[in-house]
Amino acid sequence: MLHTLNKSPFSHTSLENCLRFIKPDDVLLLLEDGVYAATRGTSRSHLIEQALQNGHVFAMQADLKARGLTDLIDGVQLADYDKFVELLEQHSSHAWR
Amino acid sequence: MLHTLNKSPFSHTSLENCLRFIKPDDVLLLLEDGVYAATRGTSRSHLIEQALQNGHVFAMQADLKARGLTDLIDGVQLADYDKFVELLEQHSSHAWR
Amino acid sequence: MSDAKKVMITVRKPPHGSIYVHEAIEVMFIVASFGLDLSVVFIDDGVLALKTGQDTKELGIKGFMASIGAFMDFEVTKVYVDRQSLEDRNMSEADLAFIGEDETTEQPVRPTILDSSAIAALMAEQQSLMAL
Amino acid sequence: MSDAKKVMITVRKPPHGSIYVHEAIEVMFIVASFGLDLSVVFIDDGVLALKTGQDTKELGIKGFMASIGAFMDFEVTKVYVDRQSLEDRNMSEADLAFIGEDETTEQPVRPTILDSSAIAALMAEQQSLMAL
Amino acid sequence: MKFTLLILDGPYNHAASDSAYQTAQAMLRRGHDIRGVFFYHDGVYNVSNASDPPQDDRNIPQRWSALGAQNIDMVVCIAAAKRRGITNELLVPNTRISGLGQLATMIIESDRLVVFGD
Amino acid sequence: MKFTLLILDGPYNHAASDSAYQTAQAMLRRGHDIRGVFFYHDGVYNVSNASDPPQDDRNIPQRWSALGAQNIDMVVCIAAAKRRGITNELLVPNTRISGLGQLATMIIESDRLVVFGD
Repeated sequence: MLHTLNKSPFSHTSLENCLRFIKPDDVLLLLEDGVYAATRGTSRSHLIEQALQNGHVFAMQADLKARGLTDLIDGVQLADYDKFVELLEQHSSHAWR
Repeated sequence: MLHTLNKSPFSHTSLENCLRFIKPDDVLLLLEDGVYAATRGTSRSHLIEQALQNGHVFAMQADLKARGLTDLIDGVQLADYDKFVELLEQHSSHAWR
Repeated sequence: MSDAKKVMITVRKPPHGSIYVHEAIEVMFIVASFGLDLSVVFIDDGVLALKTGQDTKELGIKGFMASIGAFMDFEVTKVYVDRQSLEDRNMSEADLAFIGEDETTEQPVRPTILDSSAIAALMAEQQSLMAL
Repeated sequence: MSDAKKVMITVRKPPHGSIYVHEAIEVMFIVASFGLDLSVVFIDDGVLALKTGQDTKELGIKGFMASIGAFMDFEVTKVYVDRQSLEDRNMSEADLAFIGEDETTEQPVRPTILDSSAIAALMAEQQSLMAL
Repeated sequence: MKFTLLILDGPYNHAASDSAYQTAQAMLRRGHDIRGVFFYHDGVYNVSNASDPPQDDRNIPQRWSALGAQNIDMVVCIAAAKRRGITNELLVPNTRISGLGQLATMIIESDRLVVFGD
Repeated sequence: MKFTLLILDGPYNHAASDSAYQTAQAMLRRGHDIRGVFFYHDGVYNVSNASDPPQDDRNIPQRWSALGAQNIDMVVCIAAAKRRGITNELLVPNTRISGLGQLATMIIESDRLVVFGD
C-alpha cells in the first residue's frame, strides 16, 4: 500500500490517524502541507520517526523547497513526481486528507 | 472577547490552540463541527472542561441536533442564532477555523 | 461478484459541517450499482456520520439518515467502522444507525466494527481506494 | 492614527497548500492603505508563512516572499508571531523573514515574537478581527 | 448596531455559508443594520446565478440575493472572483463585484465584523 | 498502466489541483495511459472557462483543457456541478459534464485510481 498525506501534522490529526493503518513495508508519501511532518525537532517529529521504523517515507521535493524545509528527519527520502508515479505503479494508494 | 470555533476537536487542533488565547471571562461559542467538542466522555472532552474553568462555553443547538448530540459536558450552555447575535453585540469576535 | 474489482470508499470527515459525507454516499450507491465489489469504511470523524438521532431540520439542510438506512437496499452491504475512532468519540455499537435488514432473519443490521489492523488488511486487498 | 479603528488579521493556515495566506496578504495591504490601525498576528501553522528560504518556483506557483519583505513599505508594521507556535515547529527568530527596514537605523526588521497572553491582550483591544 | 459579515468559503461544500446566513437573519430580527456582506477566498462562489441545487434543497445564491434586495451591500472581491471564474454575468441580482477597498470601508463603517469560513 | 485521477477540491484555493496536474504529466512522461480525470465535490470548479487568473499565474482550467485535448476523458460530475453553478456553457473545451456512472466506468477500466483533495 501507498499512503499519501497532504495535511500539516500541527493543525490536523490525519498523520497520527493514518499511522494506525500503515502495515510493515507500506510506503508513506508526504506532499503539499504534509511535508511539514518530515522536519526534525518539532512537536510532531516523533510521528514520522515512528513511521520510519515500519516502512519507507518519502517527501515531495518541490513541496519541501516551496516551504523552505531543509532540516529533515534521517531516513526520509526525497521524491519528485516521476518517483511518485513509480510508487503508484507498484502500489494501490489511499489519500489521507 | 467572543471566540467562535467550527472545527471538530478530533480532526483539527484549532480548539486546543484557541484555548491558549482565551482570557478569563471570554466566551467560547461552538458551532458547526465545533459542537462535537461539547460532548461528554470523549478523548477531547478535557479541552472544553478546561475552557469552562475560565469562562462561558456555548454550543449551537441546531448544530447539536443535526449531529444527534445530547450528552453534553456539564456547564455547556445552549445557544440559538439570536443568542449568538446577542453575544456578538457584547463582544468583538475572533473565528478559530 | 468474485471477479469484480475491489473498491473501497473511506469516509473520514464529520457530517454536516461540509458536504463530503453527503456526496460520498451518492458515490457509494452508484459504485455498488455498477457491480463493483464495494467496501465502505468509516474512520476518524467519519464514524460520526453513522450516529443515531441526527436531525438536520432546524439547520435547514437535507440530512442523509434515510440514505444510511437504505445502504443494504442499494447493495452497499460491506460497511465497516473503525473501533478506535468510535471509542475516542465515546460511541458504542448501539450508537450506530441501522443500514438495512438481514434478508433471511429480517433483523436490522448495523455496520461491522473492526480493529484498525483488520481495516488495514482490507485496504491492502483493494484495487482502488476512494477517500471521499 | 490614534483615532483609527483597530483591526487585527490573524493568519493560522500554512502557506502553499492553500491560497489563504496569499490572499490574506492582499487584504493586509489594502486595510493598511485605508489608514486603519492594523495588527497582523501569525499563529499556529501561520508562522510557517514567514519562514526564510521558501522557493515556490519548482511548484509552478507564485510565492509571496517578496510581499513579506515589503510589509513595512506597505504600512504593515505591527507584525507579531506567537512564540509557542514557533517552538512547536522548531523555529527560532532567525528563521523569520525580514519584513522591511527600520526607517532610522536602516537595519532589517523581523516580526515581533510574543507570548500567547500578550497576543490575547492585543486581541482584546481590537474593534475587528479577521481570521484569514 | 452595525455589522459586517465576511464569508470565506463556498456554498453547499461548507456550512460556513449557512451559518452566516442564519446569523444575518438573526441580526435583522434583533433590529440591527448590516452594513455589508463581503465574499472572499472561495466565498465568491456563493453568489453564482448558474447554481442549480436540487428542488428540495435550499438555494444559497438566491438567499443572498434576497438579502441584497433589503438594501444590504453584497460585495464579491474582484481578485478572488477573477481567478475562480465568477464574473459580472454570473452574479445573482443585488450583488456586485468590487475591490478589497470595499471591505476596508465596510469595517470602517461598522461596529462589528463577523467572519465565517472553513 | 492505466490510471484514473479523482479530483476533489477547487483550483487556486487548494494545492490538490496542482499536485494532480503534475502527477498526470509524470504519468504521461512515463508512458502510461490516463483513462480519465473525474472532478467531484468542489473539484468541479477546476474547469470553468470564466476563470481569469493574473497574467503571471498558471491557468488551471486551460491546463486541464490541454490535457483533455490529448484524448483523455475529462468528466465533471453533474450533481456536484449543478449545485455549484458549473454548467455546459462554462466548461473549457475538451471537458464534459456527466454522471457518477462515468467514475465507476473509469475505475472498472483502470488499473489504478489516484485521489487528490483537500
